[in-house]
Amino acid sequence: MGHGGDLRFQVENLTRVEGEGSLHLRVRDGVVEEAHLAIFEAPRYFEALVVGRTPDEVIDIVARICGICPVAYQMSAVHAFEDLFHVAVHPQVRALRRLLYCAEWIESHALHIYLLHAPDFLGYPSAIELARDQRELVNGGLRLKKAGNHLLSVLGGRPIHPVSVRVGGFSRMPDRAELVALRPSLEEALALSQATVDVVTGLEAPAFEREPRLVALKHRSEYPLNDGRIVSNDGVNLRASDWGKAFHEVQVPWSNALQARAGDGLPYLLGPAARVVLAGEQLHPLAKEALVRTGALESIRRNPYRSIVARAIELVHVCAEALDIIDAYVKPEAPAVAVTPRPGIAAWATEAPRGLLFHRYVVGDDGKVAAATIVPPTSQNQAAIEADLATFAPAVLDLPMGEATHRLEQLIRSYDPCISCATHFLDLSVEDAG
Amino acid sequence: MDVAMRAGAAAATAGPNHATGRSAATRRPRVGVVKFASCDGCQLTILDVEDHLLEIAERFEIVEFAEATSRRSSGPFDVLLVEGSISTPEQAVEIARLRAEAKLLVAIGACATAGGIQALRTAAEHEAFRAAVYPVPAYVDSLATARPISEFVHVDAELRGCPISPEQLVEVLVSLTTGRRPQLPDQAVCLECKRRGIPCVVVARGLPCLGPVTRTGCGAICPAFGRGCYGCFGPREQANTAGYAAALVWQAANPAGDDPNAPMPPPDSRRPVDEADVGRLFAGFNGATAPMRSITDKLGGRPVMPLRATLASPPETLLGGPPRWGAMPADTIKSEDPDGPRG
Amino acid sequence: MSSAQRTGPGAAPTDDPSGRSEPVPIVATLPPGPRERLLALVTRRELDAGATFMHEGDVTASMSIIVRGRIALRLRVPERGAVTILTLDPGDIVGWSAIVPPYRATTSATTLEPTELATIAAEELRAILTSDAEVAAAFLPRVMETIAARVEATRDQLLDLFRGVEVDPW
Amino acid sequence: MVIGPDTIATTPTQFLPRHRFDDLVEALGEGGRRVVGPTIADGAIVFADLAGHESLPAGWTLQTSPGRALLERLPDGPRESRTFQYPVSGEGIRRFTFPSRVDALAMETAEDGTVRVRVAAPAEPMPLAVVGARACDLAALAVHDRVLVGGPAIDPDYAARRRDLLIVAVECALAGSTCFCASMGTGPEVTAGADLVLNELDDGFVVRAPTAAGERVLATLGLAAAGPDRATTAAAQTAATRAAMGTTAIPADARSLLLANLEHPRWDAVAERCIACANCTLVCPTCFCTGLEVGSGFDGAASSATRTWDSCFTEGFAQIAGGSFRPRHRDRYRQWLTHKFATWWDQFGTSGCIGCGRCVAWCPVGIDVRAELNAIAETAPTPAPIAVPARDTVEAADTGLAPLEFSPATVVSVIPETADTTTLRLATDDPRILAGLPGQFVMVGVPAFAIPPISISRFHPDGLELTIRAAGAATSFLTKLRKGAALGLRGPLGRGWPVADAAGRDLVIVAGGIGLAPLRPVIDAVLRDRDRYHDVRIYLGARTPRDRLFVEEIDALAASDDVLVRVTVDRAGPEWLGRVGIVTQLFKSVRGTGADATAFICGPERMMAATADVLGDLGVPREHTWVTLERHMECGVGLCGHCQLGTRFVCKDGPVFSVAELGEDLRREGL
Repeated sequence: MGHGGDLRFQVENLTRVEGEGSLHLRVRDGVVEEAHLAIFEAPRYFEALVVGRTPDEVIDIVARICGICPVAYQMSAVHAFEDLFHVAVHPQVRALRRLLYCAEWIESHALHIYLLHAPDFLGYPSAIELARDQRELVNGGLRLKKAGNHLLSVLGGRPIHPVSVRVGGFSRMPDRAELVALRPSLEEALALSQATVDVVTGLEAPAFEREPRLVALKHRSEYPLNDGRIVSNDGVNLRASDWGKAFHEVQVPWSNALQARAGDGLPYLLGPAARVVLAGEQLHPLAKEALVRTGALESIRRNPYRSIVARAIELVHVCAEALDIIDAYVKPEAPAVAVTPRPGIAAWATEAPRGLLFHRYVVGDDGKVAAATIVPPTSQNQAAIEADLATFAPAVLDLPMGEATHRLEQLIRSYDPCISCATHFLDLSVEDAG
Repeated sequence: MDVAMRAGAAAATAGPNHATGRSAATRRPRVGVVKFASCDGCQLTILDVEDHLLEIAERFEIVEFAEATSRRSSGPFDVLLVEGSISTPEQAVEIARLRAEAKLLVAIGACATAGGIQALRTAAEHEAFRAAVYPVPAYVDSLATARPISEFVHVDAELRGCPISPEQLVEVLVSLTTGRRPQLPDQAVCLECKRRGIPCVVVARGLPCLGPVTRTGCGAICPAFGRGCYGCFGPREQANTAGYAAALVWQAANPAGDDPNAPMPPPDSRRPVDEADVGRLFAGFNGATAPMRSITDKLGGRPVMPLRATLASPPETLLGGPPRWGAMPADTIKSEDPDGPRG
Repeated sequence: MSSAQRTGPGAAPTDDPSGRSEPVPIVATLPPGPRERLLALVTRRELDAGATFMHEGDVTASMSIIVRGRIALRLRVPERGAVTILTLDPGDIVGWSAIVPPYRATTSATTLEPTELATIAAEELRAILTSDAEVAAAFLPRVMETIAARVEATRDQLLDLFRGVEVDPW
Repeated sequence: MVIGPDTIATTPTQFLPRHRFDDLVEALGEGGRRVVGPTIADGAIVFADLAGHESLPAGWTLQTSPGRALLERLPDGPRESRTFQYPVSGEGIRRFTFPSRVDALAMETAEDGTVRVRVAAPAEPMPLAVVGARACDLAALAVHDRVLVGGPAIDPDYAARRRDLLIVAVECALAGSTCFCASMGTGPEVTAGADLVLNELDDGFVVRAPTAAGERVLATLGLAAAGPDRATTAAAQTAATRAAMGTTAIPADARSLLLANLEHPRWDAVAERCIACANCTLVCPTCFCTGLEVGSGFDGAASSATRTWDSCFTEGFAQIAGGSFRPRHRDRYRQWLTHKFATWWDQFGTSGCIGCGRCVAWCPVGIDVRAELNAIAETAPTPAPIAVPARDTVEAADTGLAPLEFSPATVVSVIPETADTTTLRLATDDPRILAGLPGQFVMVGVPAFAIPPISISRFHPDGLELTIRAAGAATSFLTKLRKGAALGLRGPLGRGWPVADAAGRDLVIVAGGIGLAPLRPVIDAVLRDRDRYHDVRIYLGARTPRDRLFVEEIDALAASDDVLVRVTVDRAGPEWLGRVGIVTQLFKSVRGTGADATAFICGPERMMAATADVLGDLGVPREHTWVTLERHMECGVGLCGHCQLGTRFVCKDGPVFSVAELGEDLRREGL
């Protein structure tokens, strides 16, 4: 594959990503002139679909934006509304929401590591082929995933689109016994996740380093899930409701998804790597210990392929924290507190498995949503992915086409892009709809 | 009946062997999984049946499943599981091509079987939606409405649900290998609710619940979690939505029922107070189906188009070269412009 | 045993083996006056099996009452050739179109067995039915009966009651 | 089989102080007996394991009205701390004797290739004590005893759970607006079925022990006599409850009223409100209808069937391959109401409604059976009383129990009949099956499939034949079976053709399509003993010449001198020299069929009805005109409830019925 002239490089259908996207590069004389991550997931217009709905209805609806991280959408929404309505939820409600988020992270991270990403490193087209040779490895991953799904079912009725979250708390909270019964599977999950860290640390990552701008939530005492301030490694420090003060969305002609850029129009990176780097001190002791054991902190920051290590470390964290929350759980008198809706702007950001997820709703005098803005992690990471492609592509262009394609897909997958989330988002200004 | 498979369609897997008549698959059935406009939750359900996943992978040859494997194939398929609604002209063409490749086509999930929540927008509103969503609508191509697969091609079976039930998914796969009919009950959620011994949330709490007009399959999780069913599995057989909506509207006005000295049910923000509240109940993930639609047509409840959803200053659209990493000048962040860069 | 009757597909269905010179069904049961005046118009015909004596679309030359034998009413259907829609037995009327405008046969009629018909020419029949009120009053209701019975039978055939329900392969 | 407490002379009442209630619970729990009672959960009063007095709904009552059952604190006053101060609980005690899900069958293909179908014997039932049952609950239990263990078939699961059940009843101290037990003669007084009876007073309970078992428990408590005052207060309390309800909630002789008004316009009116959610049938303590859920692995070698609560309000309940017999809500509501208040009497010699009012309170749209009955009564003339036909309630004892077990059978040969129909020649050594009668059927079990009822199409000394048309998953699987295949048979079931009825008479046999299969044993029987019958005429209809069954046999028969055979098809090409037209057309060319004839008809219901009409016109008496019906069946022995038609269970009272017996029912719920 020579350098001379005009080279067009196309990956028609990205596989092992959630949703439908394609990659297009134009390279001239070894220089990437175009790097387009095209997302052709069909528009679903969610931001219009929530208009006229009550906050509780919105929680059910936005979950449908993504079947992989529905809890993240429910969490950003419920926190946004409770922030506007000045709702003080019961401490156990807050804890149980973290537990619900932990469950989703376990499920999502295990899915990505074992079924989507690991096959790349080990040279298999899918986990199914991988399972033929390393059944135990894949089985472990599936048991991890199942532990997360099981926890989701106990807390929300089902793993995908759980039904229990409502403004003010939950529609039902489990008896302590129901949660305690989950300990064994979570203890196994913890052990499996610790083993996972060692496995993925050993995976050979292509040499590729850059200095990304990292953005994540940060909380003084907790590893970022539903709460914290938006911070970056170059000085951003905002309330979780103020995403719009530093970032904004743009549209690119080659994609159905709006992209997000920082105020200066430059890309930034979200997700496990950003969180581990920015909020490492808040990791659970067991996760910290694992991180130290890997000695991979620096490479996690600089090499996108190492995000799989960050993901594994977060697995350790959420398994460990889930157990802690269960041990401290006492079922409250009432699962939810009464809520008085008030008009205004409800905004909040939480940490989806793949990065910061920002919701912003205009609530009218009738207590119903008048306008909405939802900025999922993948549309924020899109620019970062393209930037990485532009930087990294020249290094693989000498490889055979198939191999080069594989390397670039692997790079994209390392962001765990959730394309179905990234599509169809509506942009509204306060003044227009307020 | 939802499951109305063409005769012999499952023969590839259900061919009887010499004595028992038991399925003796000469080769593993080729399975494909594809998606259109959807959240991926239903195909994720396939990966969520952890206990069966590897056995499924052994008994079936999964030849197309972009979310799970890099190996791609265009068929032919013995069974093609289709997620998502048809929402773009390209998709309308693609589903016709796939149908020709598939012996059995099974639509999975509310988007594929009923259009999903995105089907609530009507053709009339489409341009407004698109203009509202995208600064430059021209870049985005989408059909006037999102429609179920069955409106474009013949569908052999449907798995309802938002998302589908893992048990029902396995039931369908088992029925393919055994040749039996999958048990996909079309009756009301109430039956499962009562079997589980869950007190009716309508009667005991005065909460709105679509259970009586919604098909079972979820396990009655919503009543079990102290809230009303919101219709994930779509209308049950012969759903009398008109009669039920009328009752809910009456109850909205008479939460305690018709007994003058009956107590009020405990206050709950989820209890409808007017017709519009009742209407929105029917405007869910299966809201585009006739029984649900007939109610929202009367009571309203489908999404209200945000008429002023135009952008004061639309975000610039970027063309040309790829973004590059670079440091963010401190001042751009610290700007406390109250409304943010969008102005 | 009293009635050792033999019949079945292909076999000759004579309820009364003594067949010959049987009274003409229907007509024989009319009141004496009309009966005699109609019988005066009747000519008896013997047909071998396989004789097609009425053709779909042709002007109907006569109306017949089957005395003995069996007749198939057939239609030509594009791509399917001749289809037998009904078979008639003794006592049935063939050619009711002889008295119903436009007096054209709606089906073809073919004998399946050696058959005896009692036939009345179309013009003569129409003439007597218009001129002889007594005959018309006595005879037409009997014709209506058979036509009505035939319509009903056709409906039941339309329902295709014995069709196997769509087998679903689950 | 007889179940239930042995009622003995009542001992004088004693008094259980409130603070000693837990002693009673402890006494009941002796020997590891599980004790359940009412408690508050999910905003309702439900039965759960009873820890003691503290788990009772003390201080709470339940306000019931059509469509509402709302918890409410008891008003301040002497009764404020009572524990049973509410009308019926949301759910009776049915769940404990008749769970919503139980293992019913286990099917597997054994090593030797035979199919084993095991009727799941319930795990040794834990002794159970129920505290807080009301008079209506006990009446309901008595109804279930009749239905589920009164024969001819015995539900083994119910029998086992029922066997060691201790019941502590409570006489209601108040009535809800939905209660009407006094009108049904089932309460509020507890007259039978309880081992202990409590009357709650402000400071404790007046207790009496109608049974020896109850007395034994009571003896361990060493209580003092209640004394006349408390006894009087208790009696007055119950009397007040009765007075509050009145005894005229529903029309007198509701049964006659309903049977006389099956086409009343009120059915259409209620159908507009009824959402067919099935809640009424699922809270009803006497409802007993069940379905089977079959589960198996990917290879289908073994499967299990779970028996679940089912409801006549679902479309699938009355579904056969051809469609549902009750497609409309109207049909379903009419079935439910007429069954409870009318046809139940014909079937079981008792009312199906015991007046607990749960179906009223727990109807999400608040339909009130009392209002519906009264609405019909107000707009219809007072019906002439229709007597309940005498019915031998111990027929089980005489006829022997209906077979529940499946016996193994093997396919010894397969005879393809038509494109979609196959005859299986089966070998079995089950003497009961071999002794089966023409018109009887068997339930056919193979692992992983539903269990269809199949008519026996021929008997052999060492087996039988089944002629099966592929109309669904199970039947099409059966038609694919090969020589050597194994299956399980439950049978022979049902009432067959009354062949004796035709002795000395003319016999007319009319069959359409697959309908010839159940009639073939009749033809066999007749030919074996030809002289017992006068003229025998067989009229057969088929869709096309290719769809005729048993062609050689029938042609041979036609060629013989023994019987008259006429065949007609609905459509044919020119090559067909036989008849074309409908079956009924065949009669008129054959004289002699009339008052002396007995007719056996089998085919699609519309065809049978039309044929019955024509035969009627020819003078064949209705009581000598017999048809056989196809209905949805899950059990075949009268337990699952699916195959009901009016007062009958098609599985055990039929499938063969005379047109006289069926009357209008045939058309009312025909396909």
